[in-house]
Amino acid sequence: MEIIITDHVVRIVVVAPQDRVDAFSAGELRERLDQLLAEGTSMLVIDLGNVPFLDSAGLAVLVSALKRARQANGDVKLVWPKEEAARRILRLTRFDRVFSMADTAEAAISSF
Amino acid sequence: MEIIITDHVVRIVVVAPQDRVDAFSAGELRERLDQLLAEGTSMLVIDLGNVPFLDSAGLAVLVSALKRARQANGDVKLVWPKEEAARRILRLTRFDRVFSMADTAEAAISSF
Amino acid sequence: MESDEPMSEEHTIRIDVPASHRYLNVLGGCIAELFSRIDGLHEPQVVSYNVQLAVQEICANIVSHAYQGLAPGRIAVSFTVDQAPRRLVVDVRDTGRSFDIDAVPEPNLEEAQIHGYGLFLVRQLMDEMVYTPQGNNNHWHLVKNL
Amino acid sequence: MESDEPMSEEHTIRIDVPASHRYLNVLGGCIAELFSRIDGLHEPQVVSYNVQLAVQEICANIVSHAYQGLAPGRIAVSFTVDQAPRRLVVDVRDTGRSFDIDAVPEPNLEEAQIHGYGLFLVRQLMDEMVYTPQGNNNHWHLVKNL
Ligand SMILES: Nc1ncnc2c1ncn2[C@@H]1O[C@H](COP(=O)(O)OP(=O)(O)O)[C@@H](O)[C@H]1O
Ligand SMILES: Nc1ncnc2c1ncn2[C@@H]1O[C@H](COP(=O)(O)OP(=O)(O)O)[C@@H](O)[C@H]1O
Repeated sequence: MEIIITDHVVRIVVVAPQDRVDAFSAGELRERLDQLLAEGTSMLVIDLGNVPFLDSAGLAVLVSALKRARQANGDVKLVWPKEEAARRILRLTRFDRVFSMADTAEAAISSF
Repeated sequence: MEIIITDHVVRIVVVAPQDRVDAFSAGELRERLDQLLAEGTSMLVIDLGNVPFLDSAGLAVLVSALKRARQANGDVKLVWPKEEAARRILRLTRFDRVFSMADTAEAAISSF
Repeated sequence: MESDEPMSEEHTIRIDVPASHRYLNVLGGCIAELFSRIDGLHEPQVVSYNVQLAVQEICANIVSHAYQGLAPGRIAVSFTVDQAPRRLVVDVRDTGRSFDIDAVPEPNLEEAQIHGYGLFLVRQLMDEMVYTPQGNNNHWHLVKNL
Repeated sequence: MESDEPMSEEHTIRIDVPASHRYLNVLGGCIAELFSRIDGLHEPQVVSYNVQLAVQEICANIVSHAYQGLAPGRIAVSFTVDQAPRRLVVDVRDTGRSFDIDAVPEPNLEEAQIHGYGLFLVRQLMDEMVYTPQGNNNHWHLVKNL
């Protein structure tokens, strides 16, 4: 009996901005994500844990990464920011329903 | 043979401001210290560990507490701020030579 | 960019920044420090964040939309801490283009979208938002009850 | 309180605060955020702190000395980020009393004293400090090379 066994390595990339993500800095985050997506990465974790402030330009970057990843049959998962006020904004905009959310990057990785 | 043994308890009070000490807030710190000195406390530790910012009005409060404590045969010892830039200001003004300095409140207490 | 309030107001801070995304964070820094001098707030950190976000959204829109294609302009912001009633009043003025705010649709929260959260957030986070378009002197009046 | 620089300067931030100790921390908040948008500094946290402290000392003196006994006044501060040479320029203006800066003695660092560290700190922490007293419009010009 022939049994074919193949190994698959799925690459999941965690992107963890460490500063404010706003209309000024969001472009840099978008470029990084676009680069990863262009290279074929479609499983992304965006770890917002240490992001102290996130405006709607930051939210826009998250959504556009999600759309591109899903088109490539991948996904973008988010790690909740530690900043409580920022968590509430993700709830207010229902981002916590559109994205799958995790408390840590490890939890996000193992949920793929 | 009569041997007289007496217990002495020396009260050392640690005062640890948790915010910026500046021309606005220094008055509050001064009042607290004055109150302690008026009550007879003359061994004071001012723990600057968590003070993020200290201006010359803050420095003035430290010096006036030192003068009053020494008049009462006591002393004021300082705990270094964690903020490196604030530590440098204490060196620049030679406060680290005028006051005895410690790395922690415990160390300051046991040096009395 | 003259303001309505007299210059002597003791609880008013005025700040005037270039209409550039780079320096809008400075407004957030002001607001954070202002809040640190207001005692007895419930959840001060959250309230401060929400005001910072609202002001950021208004100003980022001014940079991206009101001044779009125009020569470099300025944004003039004033913050007033009122005691009775207890509130923070924020006035934002620009000399860019005005627009019809009533024509802007609400975002559809059922699906994530790339644009359209800015004004929604301001309305949700502040207690009052009044936009007065006026050719060369547009005015946003925001109030947060404390 | 007019400023010398044209209103269009793209790297200039103007802030105007009541001459009250309560709100001077707002200037520190501005400076901290400004520095977070300047890349490639050596020890950015220390440099930012030092500029914050210098500005705090100048403004606290204005509140305590220049406006002492006068009706509530204002302090107008501008920050300009220059690229060539790389530096931060701070201009502070008040409409209070002027004084003779040359008559102020240096602090004696051999013994701790209660007063007299303010101007000493500004001189130590900044690369330039020029005071131009002028009746009703005093001007402090501070420069920090970056
Ligand atoms: N200050 C402004 N000047 C001109 N147009 C504006 C301004 N603010 C908002 N708008 C218009 O309202 C729309 C919705 O704004 P907003 O809710 O912030 O979402 P977004 O900016 O992401 O599109 C903008 O796309 C723009 O057309
Ligand atoms: N803006 C000012 N207006 C008037 N007098 C001032 C001003 N700044 C400083 N001075 C004078 O210079 C002196 C020294 O100032 P400073 O070095 O800051 O120490 P301090 O304020 O602790 O006395 C002050 O006591 C005051 O007499």
